[in-house]
Amino acid sequence: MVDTKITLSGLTLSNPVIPASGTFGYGAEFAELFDINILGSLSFKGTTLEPRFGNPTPRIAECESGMINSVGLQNPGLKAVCEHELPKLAEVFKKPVIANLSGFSIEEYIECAMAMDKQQNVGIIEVNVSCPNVHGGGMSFGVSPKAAAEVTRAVKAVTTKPVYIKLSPNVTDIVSIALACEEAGADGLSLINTLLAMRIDLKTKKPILANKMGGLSGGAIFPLAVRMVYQVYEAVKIPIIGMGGVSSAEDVIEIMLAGASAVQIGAANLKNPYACKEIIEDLPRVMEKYGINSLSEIIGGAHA
Amino acid sequence: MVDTKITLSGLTLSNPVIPASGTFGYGAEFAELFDINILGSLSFKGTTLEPRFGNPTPRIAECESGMINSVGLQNPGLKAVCEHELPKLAEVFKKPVIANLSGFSIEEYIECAMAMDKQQNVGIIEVNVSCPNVHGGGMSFGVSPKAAAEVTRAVKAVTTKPVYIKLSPNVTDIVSIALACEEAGADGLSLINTLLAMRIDLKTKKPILANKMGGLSGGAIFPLAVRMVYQVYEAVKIPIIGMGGVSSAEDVIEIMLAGASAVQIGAANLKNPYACKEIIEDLPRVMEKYGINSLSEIIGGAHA
Amino acid sequence: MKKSIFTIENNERLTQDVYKMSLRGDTSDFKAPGQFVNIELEGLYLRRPISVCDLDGSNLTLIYKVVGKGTEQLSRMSRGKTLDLLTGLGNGYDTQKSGNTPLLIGGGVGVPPLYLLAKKLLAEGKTPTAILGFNTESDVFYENEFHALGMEVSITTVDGSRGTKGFVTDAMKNCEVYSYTYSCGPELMLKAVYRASVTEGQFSFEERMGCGFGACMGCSCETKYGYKRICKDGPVLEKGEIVW
Amino acid sequence: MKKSIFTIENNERLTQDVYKMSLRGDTSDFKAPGQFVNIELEGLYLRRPISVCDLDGSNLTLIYKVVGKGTEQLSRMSRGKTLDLLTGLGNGYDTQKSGNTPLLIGGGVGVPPLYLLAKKLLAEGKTPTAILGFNTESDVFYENEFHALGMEVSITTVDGSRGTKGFVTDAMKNCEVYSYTYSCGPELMLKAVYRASVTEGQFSFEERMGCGFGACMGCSCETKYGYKRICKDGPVLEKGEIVW
Ligand SMILES: Cc1cc2nc3c(=O)[nH]c(=O)nc-3n(C[C@H](O)[C@H](O)[C@H](O)COP(=O)(O)OP(=O)(O)OC[C@H]3O[C@@H](n4cnc5c(N)ncnc54)[C@H](O)[C@@H]3O)c2cc1C
Ligand SMILES: Cc1cc2nc3c(=O)[nH]c(=O)nc-3n(C[C@H](O)[C@H](O)[C@H](O)COP(=O)(O)OP(=O)(O)OC[C@H]3O[C@@H](n4cnc5c(N)ncnc54)[C@H](O)[C@@H]3O)c2cc1C
Ligand SMILES: Cc1cc2nc3c(=O)[nH]c(=O)nc-3n(C[C@H](O)[C@H](O)[C@H](O)COP(=O)(O)O)c2cc1C
Ligand SMILES: Cc1cc2nc3c(=O)[nH]c(=O)nc-3n(C[C@H](O)[C@H](O)[C@H](O)COP(=O)(O)O)c2cc1C
Ligand code: FES
Ligand code: FES
Repeated sequence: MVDTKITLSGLTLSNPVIPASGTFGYGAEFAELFDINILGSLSFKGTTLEPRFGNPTPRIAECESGMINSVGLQNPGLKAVCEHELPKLAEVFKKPVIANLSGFSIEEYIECAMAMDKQQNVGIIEVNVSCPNVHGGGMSFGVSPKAAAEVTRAVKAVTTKPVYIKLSPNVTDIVSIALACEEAGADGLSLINTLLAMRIDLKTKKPILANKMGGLSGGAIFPLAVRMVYQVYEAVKIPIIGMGGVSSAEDVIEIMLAGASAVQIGAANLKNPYACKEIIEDLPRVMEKYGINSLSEIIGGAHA
Repeated sequence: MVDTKITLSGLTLSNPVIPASGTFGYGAEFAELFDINILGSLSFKGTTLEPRFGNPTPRIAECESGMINSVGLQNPGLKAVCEHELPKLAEVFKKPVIANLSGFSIEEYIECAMAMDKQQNVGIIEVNVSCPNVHGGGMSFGVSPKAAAEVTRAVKAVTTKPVYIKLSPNVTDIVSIALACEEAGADGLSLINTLLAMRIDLKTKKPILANKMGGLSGGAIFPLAVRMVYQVYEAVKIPIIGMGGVSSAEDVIEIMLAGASAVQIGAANLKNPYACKEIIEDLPRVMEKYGINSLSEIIGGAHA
Repeated sequence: MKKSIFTIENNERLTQDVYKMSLRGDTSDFKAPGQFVNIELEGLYLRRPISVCDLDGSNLTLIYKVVGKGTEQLSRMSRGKTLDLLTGLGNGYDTQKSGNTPLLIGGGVGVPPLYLLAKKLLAEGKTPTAILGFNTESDVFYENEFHALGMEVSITTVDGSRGTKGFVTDAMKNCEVYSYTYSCGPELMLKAVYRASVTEGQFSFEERMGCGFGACMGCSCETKYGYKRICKDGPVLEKGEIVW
Repeated sequence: MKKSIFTIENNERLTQDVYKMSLRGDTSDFKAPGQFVNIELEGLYLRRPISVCDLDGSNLTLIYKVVGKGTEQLSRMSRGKTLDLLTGLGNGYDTQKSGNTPLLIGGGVGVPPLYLLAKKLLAEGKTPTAILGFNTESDVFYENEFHALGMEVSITTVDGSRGTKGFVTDAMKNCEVYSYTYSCGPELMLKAVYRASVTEGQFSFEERMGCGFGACMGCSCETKYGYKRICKDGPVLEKGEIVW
C-alpha cells in the first residue's frame, strides 16, 4: 500500500489534495455529489471584512486549456462567513479547513485573521495578497516584498494558527517575495494565484469581461506554476502548497517533485465536479506506476 | 474585397502575419512547402555577436496547449548570418525582413545593430531584451525599465532603421518597461516573448529540460499576450507587434483589437508548417464574418 | 445535480442555425422545466449550458443555436456519440404559481425550455398560451410541436414574414387576460416583456458560466433580495426580484 | 517534407507494449530508409516522431512502443481513422557506403528502421546481417520478417530467454568480418556499438523535437564538424562525426 499522507505545519493530511479557494464555494455543491471528507483539506472562498458582490458580469471567459475569472472576491463578508458558512461547512467536512483571507488594507487582514483564529475548524490561515492595496496606491500587496512582508507580520501577530501567504505570479521575481514572507514569519506559502489575462469578443470587438481583465487559471498555467514552486522551494525552508492548473494525479506528483508539500485544485473542479475525487482515487495507481511509495518522500525530489 | 494591408513605421505589409523569431529559421524549410512571399514579413532567428550552440538538449518540453523551449539562442553568429544566411534568405523572400538581435552586453547589441543597419533586406531591427545581462548581474535587460531603455538608446544611436524592442512578459509591470523604451526612442514594440516555465519528467523525477527551465509559448499564453498588448497600447503611441500563442485568423484579429499593428506567429509554425499560410488565407473570410473591411482600422479597437 | 454519460439518438437541423438533439441517459435529476444541462466538449475548457426542451423517460431533447465553437461542434455530432453532461442544473420554472391561463413568451432559442413548461402546465390541467418570437419566417421552429400539445400559439417575426410583425411585446398587446407570465429569451426581450407584462411572472436568464452548479460565483447577479447565482439560484428569477 | 493525411489500414499489437501500424497515403517524399514521420495527435501540442519501418507504394508501416500519452493514443486507434503526418523527414541511412556485407544493429524500437534499410541493401545486391537486441523473449518482434527477407538475423536478450544472452555488443563479438555498421536504438546501446564496431558506420539518434523539420533548433547536437539538427541533418550521423 502506498502512503499518500503529508503534513503541513503539524497538520497531517490523509492526502495532499485540497480544493483551491474560490472554486469549491463552502463545499456544499460538492458534498451533494460525494463524501468530501476524502479531501486532504479544503480552502474556502476568500473572505473579506465586508460583504462583496464582486465585479459586474460577464465574469468568465474561456481560453485554450484554461479560463479567466473576474469574480472579484464575491463573498458574504467575515461575519456571515463565521456565523453561517463555517458552521454549515463543518457539518459536511469534518477536517480542519484553510481560511483564505483577502483585504484591501492591513487592518482588514488583521480583523479577518483575528476572527478566523477563533474558528475551531480552521487549521490554516491562507492570506491572499493579490488584492489591490487601496491605501498603497492600488498596487497589489503581492507584488512588493515589503508590502507582502508587512501583511505577513500583521497577520502573524494576531493568530497562533499557521499562516500561509498565497503569492501572486504576476511578478518579476517571485522568490524575493517568498523570502520576504518567510522572513516576516510565514509558516508556509501557497502558489500560484491566477495570471492577469484578457480575451476580446470578436462579435462585439470589446473585452469579454465587464472588468476587462481577470485571472487566468487551468492547465495553461501549470508549467508556470511548476517553475515558480521549483524556484521558491530552492529559496525557502517553509512548506509550499502548490497549485495552478493541476488536474490529474500526474500533475499532483509533478508539482510535488517541484517542491510542493500539498496541492490545491482550482479550475479543474469547475470543469469536472468530481475532479478532486478522481485525482485522490487515481493517486495510488499513479504512484505505483512511477515507483513512489510515500508522497511525502517525493517533495522537492526534482531538485539536484 | 477586404483589405489586409497594415503599416509598421513606414513599411507597408500586405498582411499583418509575420513568423516569429526562432520558429521559422531563415525561411528555407518553409520555402520548400509554399511561396513564403505571401507573408507580411519574417523575423529571423535571433542573432548574437558570436556563434552560439545554445543550451544542452533536451531543449523542448511539451505542455497543455503549448511548449517550452530552452534553445538558448543557437545561431551561427553575426558574421555568418550577414554573409550566408541573409543572402540565402533574400533569394526565397523578396520583402524586407525583421532582424531579431540578442546580446549579453550593450556592446554586443550595438555591434549587431550596426551590422544589420547595413543589410539591404532588413526592414526593422527587433531587439530581444530577454537575454541575461552578463555585465549587470545576470538579470535580463528586459526586466528593468532602465536597462531596457539603455539598450534602446544604444541601438537607436547606430541605425536609421526602425528599432522595435521585444519585451519580456516575465515582469510585474510591462507598461513601465514599454514606456521606458518609447521614451528612449524605440520606434515600436514587439510583445510578448516566452514565459519562464518548467516541466518535470515523472519517470526520471528530474526536470525534462537539461537547462531545467525554458520559455513557454503557444496557445496557453495567448490570453496573457492579449492582456499585455492591451495594457501597453493604452500607454504608448508607438506601434506594437503582438504575439504569443496566435494560431488562427481569429487570434490575429483579437490581438489586433487589443492594440497590435502586426502579429507574429511562433510555436504554431512548429506544429503546422503551413500555419502562417493558412492564417493568411483564412483572414479575408474571418474578416467578412465579423464585418471588418480593413485590418488597419481595427487596431486597438477593443479600447473604449 | 448528476454527472453522467448520454448517448446521442438524433441530431437534426431545424433552421439555418438551430439544431435539435435527442439524447438518452440518466434524467432522474431533473425536477422542473427551465432547468439546464452543462455539456463537456472535446478541446473546450468550459462546459456549455443548454436548457432542457423536452424530457420523456430517459429521453432528453435539447435545441441549440450555432453561435460559436462549442455549438458548432455539437452540430457536427451524430447518432451514437456520447456526451458527458451535468444534469438537473438550475431551479427551473415553478408551475404552482401559474394560475389557470399563464402566458409563455419565448424568443429565439429561449423558446425550447417553454416547451417542457407548456407540457407540464397542460398536464396540470391549465390552459397556457404561447407567444414565440423570431427574426424571420425561416427562423421559426417548434410552432407545430406547441400546436400539437393542443394549445394556442402565436408567432411574431421582426420582418413580418410570418405571424404578427414586430416583437413578442406587440403580440402581447392582443393577449386576453392571462394569469401569469413565463418568459425566456434574449435579455432585451426579457426586459421588454417585463415592462409589458401585467401579471407576476418568472423570467429565465443567461450568463457566462464557470461551473454551472453554484461553486464559482462566475454568474452572479443582483436581485432585490440579494445576490443570486444564475446557475443555481436561477436561471429563473421571479419578476418581483429582478433589478434591471 | 510533405504534410498529408494518411488512413490507418491496420493497427496491431506485436508485444506487450509495441504496436505495428499500417497506413496508406502519399509516400512520395520518402527518399531513404531511416527517415521518419511526425504525427499530429488530438489534444497534444507537439507531433510525435516515428521512424519508417517499411514502405511499399502508398503503404507505410510504423512500429512504435507505448511510452506516454501520444503513443498510448496511437495504440487505441483503429482502421479507417486518419492521421496528419509530416513525411520525408530526416536524412536517412546512406546505402552507398555499406560495402557488401554491412552489419545492422538494432535495439528495441530501434529495430524498425533497419527493416527498410535491410530491404534496400538486399535490393542493391548486398548481403546484410542483423543483430536485434531486446530485454526478454516476450519483447522480441520482427525476427521473422527479417528472416523472410532471406538474411541472417541474430537475436540477443538481456536475460538470455532468447538468442544470445546479453547485449547486442555480445553478439557483435561472434560476427565475422562486416563491411559497415548501421545502428539504431537507445543512446547507451549506440555508444556501446560505436565502441565495439570495427568499421565505419551510421548511427540513428533520438532527441525531443519541437518541429521535426529543421526550423526551431530544438534538437541540435554537436558533431566533430559543427552543430547538426537531429531532425534535419540527422537522425542518422556518421560514426566519424559523433561526439559522445
Ligand atoms: C442557463 C442557460 C441556458 C441556455 N439554454 C440554451 C438553449 O437551450 N439553446 C441555446 O441555443 N442556447 C442556450 N444557452 C446559450 C448557450 O449556452 C450558448 O449559446 C453557448 O454556450 C455558446 O457556446 P459556443 O461555444 O457555441 O460559443 P462561444 O462564443 O465560442 O463560447 C465561448 C464561451 O462563452 C460562453 N457563452 C457564449 N454565449 C453565451 C450565452 N449566450 N450564455 C452563456 N454563455 C455563453 C460559452 O458557454 C463559452 O464558455 C443557454 C445559456 C444559459 C446560461
Ligand atoms: C527520429 C525519431 C524516430 C523515432 N522512431 C521511433 C520508432 O520508430 N518507434 C518508436 O516507438 N519510437 C520512436 N521514436 C521515439 C518516439 O518519438 C517517442 O517514444 C514518442 O515521441 C513518445 O511520445 P509519447 O507521447 O508516447 O510520450 P510522452 O513522454 O508523453 O511525450 C512527451 C514529449 O516528449 C517527447 N518524447 C518522449 N520520448 C521521446 C523520445 N524517445 N524521443 C523523442 N521525443 C520523445 C514526445 O515526442 C513528446 O513531445 C523516435 C524518435 C525520434 C526522435
Ligand atoms: C472562479 C475562481 C475564483 C477564485 N477565487 C479566489 C479567492 O477567492 N481567493 C484566492 O486566493 N484565490 C482564488 N482563486 C484562485 C485559485 O484559488 C487558484 O489559486 C488559481 O485558480 C490557480 O489554480 P487553478 O489553475 O487550479 O485554478 C480563484 C480562482 C477561480 C478560478
Ligand atoms: C523554439 C523557439 C525559439 C525562439 N527563439 C527566439 C529568438 O531567437 N529570439 C526571440 O526574440 N524570440 C524567440 N522565441 C520567442 C518567439 O519569437 C515568440 O516571441 C514566442 O514564442 C511567443 O509566441 P508564440 O506563442 O506564437 O510562439 C522563440 C520561441 C520558440 C518557440
Ligand atoms: S457558474 Fe459557477 S456559480 Fe454559477
Ligand atoms: S526539432 Fe526543430 S530543428 Fe529539429
